[in-house]
Amino acid sequence: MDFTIDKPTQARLERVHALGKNYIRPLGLECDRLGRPLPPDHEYFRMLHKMGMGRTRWRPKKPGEPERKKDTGKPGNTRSTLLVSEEMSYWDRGVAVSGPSPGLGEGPLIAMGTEEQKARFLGPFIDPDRPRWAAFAMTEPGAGSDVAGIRTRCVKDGKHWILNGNKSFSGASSRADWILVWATIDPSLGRDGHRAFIVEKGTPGLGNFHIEKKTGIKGYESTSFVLSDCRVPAENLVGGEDYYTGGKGFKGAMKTFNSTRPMIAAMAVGMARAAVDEAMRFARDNDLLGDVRVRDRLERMHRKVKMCRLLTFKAAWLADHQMPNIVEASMCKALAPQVGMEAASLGMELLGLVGGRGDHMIEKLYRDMKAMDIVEGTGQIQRVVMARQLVGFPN
Amino acid sequence: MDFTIDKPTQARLERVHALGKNYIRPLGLECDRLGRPLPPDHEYFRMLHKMGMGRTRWRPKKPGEPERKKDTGKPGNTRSTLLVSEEMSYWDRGVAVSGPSPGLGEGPLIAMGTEEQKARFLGPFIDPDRPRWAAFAMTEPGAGSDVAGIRTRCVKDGKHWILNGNKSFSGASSRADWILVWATIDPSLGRDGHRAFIVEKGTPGLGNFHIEKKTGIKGYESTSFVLSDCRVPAENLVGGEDYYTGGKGFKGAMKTFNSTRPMIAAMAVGMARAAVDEAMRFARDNDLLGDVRVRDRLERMHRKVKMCRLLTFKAAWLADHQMPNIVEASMCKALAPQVGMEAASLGMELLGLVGGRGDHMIEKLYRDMKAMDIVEGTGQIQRVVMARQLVGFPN
Amino acid sequence: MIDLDPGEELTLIQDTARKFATEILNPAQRDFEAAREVATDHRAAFAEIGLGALEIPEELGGAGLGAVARITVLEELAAGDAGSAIALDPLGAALYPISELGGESAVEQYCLPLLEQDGARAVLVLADEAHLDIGTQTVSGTIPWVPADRIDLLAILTPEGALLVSDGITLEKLKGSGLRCAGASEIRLDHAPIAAQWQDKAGAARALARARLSAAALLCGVMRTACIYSREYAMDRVAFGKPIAHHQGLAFLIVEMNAALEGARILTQEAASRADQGRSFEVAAAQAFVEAAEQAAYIGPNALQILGGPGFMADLPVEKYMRECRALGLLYGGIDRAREDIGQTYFDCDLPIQLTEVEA
Amino acid sequence: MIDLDPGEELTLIQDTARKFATEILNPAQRDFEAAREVATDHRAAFAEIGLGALEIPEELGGAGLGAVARITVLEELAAGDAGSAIALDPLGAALYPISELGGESAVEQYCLPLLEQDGARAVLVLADEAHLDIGTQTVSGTIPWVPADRIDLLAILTPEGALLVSDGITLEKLKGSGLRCAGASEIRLDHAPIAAQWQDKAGAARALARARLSAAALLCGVMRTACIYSREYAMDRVAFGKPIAHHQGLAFLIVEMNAALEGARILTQEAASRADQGRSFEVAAAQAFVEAAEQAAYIGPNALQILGGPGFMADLPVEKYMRECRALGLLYGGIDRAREDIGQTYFDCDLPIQLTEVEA
Repeated sequence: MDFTIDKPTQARLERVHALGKNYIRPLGLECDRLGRPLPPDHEYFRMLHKMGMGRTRWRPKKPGEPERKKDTGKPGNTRSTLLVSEEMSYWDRGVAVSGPSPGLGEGPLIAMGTEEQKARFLGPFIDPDRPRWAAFAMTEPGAGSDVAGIRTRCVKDGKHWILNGNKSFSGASSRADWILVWATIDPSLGRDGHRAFIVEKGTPGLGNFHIEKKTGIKGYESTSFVLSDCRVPAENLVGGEDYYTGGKGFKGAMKTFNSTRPMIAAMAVGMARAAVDEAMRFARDNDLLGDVRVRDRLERMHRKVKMCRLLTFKAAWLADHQMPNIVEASMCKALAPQVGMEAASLGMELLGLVGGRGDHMIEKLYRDMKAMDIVEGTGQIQRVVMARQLVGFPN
Repeated sequence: MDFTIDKPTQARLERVHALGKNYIRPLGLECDRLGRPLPPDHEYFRMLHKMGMGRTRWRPKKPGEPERKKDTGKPGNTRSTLLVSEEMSYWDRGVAVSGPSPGLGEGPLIAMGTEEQKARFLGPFIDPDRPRWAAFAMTEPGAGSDVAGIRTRCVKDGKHWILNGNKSFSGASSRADWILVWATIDPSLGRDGHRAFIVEKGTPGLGNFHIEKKTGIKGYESTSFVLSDCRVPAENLVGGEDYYTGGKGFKGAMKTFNSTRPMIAAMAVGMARAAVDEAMRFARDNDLLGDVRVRDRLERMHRKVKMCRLLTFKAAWLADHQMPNIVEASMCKALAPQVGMEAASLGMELLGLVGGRGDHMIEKLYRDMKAMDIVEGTGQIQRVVMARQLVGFPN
Repeated sequence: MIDLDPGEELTLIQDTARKFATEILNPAQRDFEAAREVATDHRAAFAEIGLGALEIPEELGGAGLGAVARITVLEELAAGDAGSAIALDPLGAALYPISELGGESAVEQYCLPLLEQDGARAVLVLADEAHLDIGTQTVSGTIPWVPADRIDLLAILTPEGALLVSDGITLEKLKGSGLRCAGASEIRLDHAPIAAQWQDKAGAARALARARLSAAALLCGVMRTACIYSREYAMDRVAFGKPIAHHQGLAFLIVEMNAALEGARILTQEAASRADQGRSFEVAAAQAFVEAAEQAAYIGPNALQILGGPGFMADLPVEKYMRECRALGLLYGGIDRAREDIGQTYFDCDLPIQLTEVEA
Repeated sequence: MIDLDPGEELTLIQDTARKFATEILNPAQRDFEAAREVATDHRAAFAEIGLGALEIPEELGGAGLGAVARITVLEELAAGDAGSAIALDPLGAALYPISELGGESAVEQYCLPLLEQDGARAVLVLADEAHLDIGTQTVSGTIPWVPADRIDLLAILTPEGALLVSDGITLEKLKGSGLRCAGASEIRLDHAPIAAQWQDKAGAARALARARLSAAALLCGVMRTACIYSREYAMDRVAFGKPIAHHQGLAFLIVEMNAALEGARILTQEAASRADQGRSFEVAAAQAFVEAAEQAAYIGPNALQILGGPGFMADLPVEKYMRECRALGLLYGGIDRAREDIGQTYFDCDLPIQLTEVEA
């Protein structure tokens, strides 16, 4: 009932700390220097695989077993997950999220998919034979957070659906076994027109993968791709046709977003903590702590980052106790990236000319951090979500 | 063509400086202590009257003279006026605007009124026999900056109009010879329904004057009053009935607002300058300048106030050169009160416990300043105005 | 660490405080402000519900509760009226140097008598925010402002310890920028005899931290009530065809104000939890105070701004909230002293820096 | 004082600079950034339009213009590409210690030769932002970063004067956080001989003020282009049924960014005007620099934020603007040194403090 963490989580955090220090941070700096993510066959991913990472949380239903609650949160679970994410991102957020995993498609597939679909697509992630990735593709060039506005079309053609459109900012999709792709039967229908498909690697018409050049988070593959008359079997429509009466499809997507907001906040907190620590280290190493302006910068960074961390814990605590946390989830997602950006910016000031070199961790964080205020709903979207709750702001 | 000021303005500023130091500041502090404006028969007003203040800028048209341009701006004129306002408000903004004057009603009356109306109502202000005031009443309880939403009704009844409604935040109206009152023939018509009337002192049905208790600017009378079946002669409809075809009436009001924005900004700059000076004086008198935090607070106040002053000059310079200044006028009006509020707040921090006493000029400025972000269009309204220009924000 | 579930006992206390604040204090705040005190019958009602002596040990007849209970009650009372929250508390932050440096016997000696007297007030000031000449036997000097019209006991905190004064205190009444219900005076000491004195740097730091926590909690209360009042106003008031809260610019401002409050609150809660768990809480309390004081300087004026003209009028309470948001942040050395105390710990803190102690 | 009408001559210069920046520099900024230089033919084109040697006296073959002309041109060029604005200027801020402390003869001796060499670069650094050991004959030490890949002349400003070094300079190439078109290197000096040295505190302060003005002007250019780019994007891009710029929350952000830019610009213009009129301009220039650096740290990240995902991509220029908004503010001692210089004048300034000299 309080924020004290249990021993298993503590032990996990210590393992992540060691992993972060020895692998994640150095690899993150390397990716930043080379301007590209680690290749899928990198030994780091093989190591993670050997460590048992990248598995799905889905388990097949045993015969006769009753329908399980779709909610996977047990008390303590969310915050423990957040702490691990925070610690991973402390070392490098790009590399932290680059590991083999069923990715962001796992949530909607568990929430919406048929048992058969889960078995086919998540089954291989129960005890994967090798580092495996799956991916999620919602965003389109020029669509961003307005997920209702996607324009990728899907048209039924006998036992197939034909998909046409462009997707962007899709993580790991060039290396994914399958991509959960959102499309619409008719853009004018808005959310009601949305359909989710599993598009498998090698499907004809799926191509033009382009790993995007970003200003930061270079350790993570963001990819754009094209669906060009891409024929997807009807059985790959997630949940089956019946699922989509009444706009449930879109809600599935939104549910994913809601649960990931505190996660993004936790990552931003981890990155911001890194900025505080590196700034503190720099100030000490260069005997700057005698300067009031330097101390006050550190004080502000320290205080604000701690505040965001506590707000993120609170959102998680509420979720873990099945209490409403819409405002709190959006609040930490809105604040942590902004505070993180300020921390990196103040850190740059503290570095002075060293900040201009382009080889300091804080300079990298200054570039990395901005992503956190954009992904999973921009800061503006979070404010709209809070405004709906606080003042009944109209949809 | 530059910001250099001419010798007559410089001389005027010096006179205002002396007036401010000897009268405006001490009277302002007295009003604040007593919680009420100076009474209309106060010797200060008689002195101003003797000095020739409180006169109208209107002059009767000579026979055969062609129609004059309604624009009264000559190059250099606006900025000179602003500088005087700034200097007056430096000493006390409430007392500064409390002097006898045709007030805010003068502008719309000159812009919209018939020659006969101007002669009747502004004539007495050409060379007034005693301190005289006139007033302006647009705002209503619960209406604020949404001037299109006024609800005071006017109904034609033979040779009269019957006015019913409540007005608030109307300056000097309890002591005014007449009040320029805005009413509507039909609230559903919005701006097109608006009519302006000259309501003379003593008109039956004009009453319930209540001098409002404010948190600051106590040297200035803000008054609410009631119009209860108030019969106003038809000839007091400003501009006559023909004037109001095509929504001109509202434009008259808006024109007043547009030209007064830099004026309010200049007043806020004057007040903010006072906060900087008093903070600097306090820091010196108490040997606080050795403290970096104190110096940096002063530095920020100093820099931001100077910036607002320059932006206000720029808006005036553009007006004086007949160049568009909508964005600039709203920008200085939006920024100066906010910067002034921050300056007063930082000043309070600098005072420490002395700020809690309730008897320091900076504490008074902290309360006075907030008004400036509200009057003549709130900071939010100014941002909407700028957004219309900058991004075509819809009306 | 911080426990977001207050538990049954504290929930009951919180409800009691909230009810009293909402039903008694808030409606009467303007009267109290004008009278410079809480009306006698309301003082009696407060005494009856038993929210005084919250942190006095049970052995001494108090509730024996800790910092979390204290900030919870202070926030609730201040949400009703911050001046009342101060006025109703005879000991105020003066308890802390006595309890931290003098221990239980000093609490018994100096605090208990004040709890018996209706309207008695003890006040805490920092030596370095005033001009004090502290001798071995007496202390002289002036303290520019305290929110009190009566002082039975003055606790003076120095960086090295604390001292108590109860005689030789002259008060000069002031108007006060806020918190007038608790009074507003300048303190003058002319060779006032020192009644007790302790040297204990660590104890003084803890006492200051507890004082900062109490100020942070009061600030949270005022911020909360300013946020709620202005938000509800914005949802009611229609301009340009819809509630002003539905213009996105203002909606975002309201959202930011709400987040600012929540941030300050959770830092205050965490610091109090640390104190109750026997962990170091000096830095945490200073952080909570700085955040609360800064956010209050943001929330106060913006709450008034949301109301526009009506907010500027003394008929509505928002201008009072604005003044009190500012005044409370000036207490106990203000944010500069707090930032300085935090910054001084950076010379030898561990890295990675511990933001919160989450360890079991 | 400040003249908002630039006059005919300067308008012509401004138009020329704007045309060059818009047509040549801006479209090629990514190529320049990758190549770490402005392409040779563009350098030649720039030389032809005669915007170099703006502040070199006419007797020495320059344009003989002042600070206003300089900031006007720098802002225009930086609105195209800030790195190019630096790269195309062989003298940069190194001119100022030479002109202010050494006078015309020093300009002739040290600056004119550089104007003759294609690609030559002089660089200014502050002694106290580096680790330098300045002896009587030589100087040693390291300067962590300068936006240059070649240094023909290094000017080092101390609080007391300035010195020049042209030999014994080793450069270690860096990636650079921004301004890469101008290069990015660490400077190492190993007993580098001092070519010239001046002691003149007032001159050093003026030189630093001019350097700050040039950085402020570059910042204004980058801020302007970031504001315009993101604003136009927001007017084009539709989400939730309308251009994102028509959601009031974002519209207000765009308005604030625009106001932030205008504030920094007018402070820069005023400081430059003061310099040209022979008035004291050291405080004004420091203010302009602090304001520009702070507002750039606000505008850069927010410009990217307005674009969202696409803004994070290297295909569009906004992420570059964000980096350069930050990097430029680190030059010449950054904001701390500027604030310190301003604050030191408060000990004996007049009251009422003169914000702007409006007197005839």
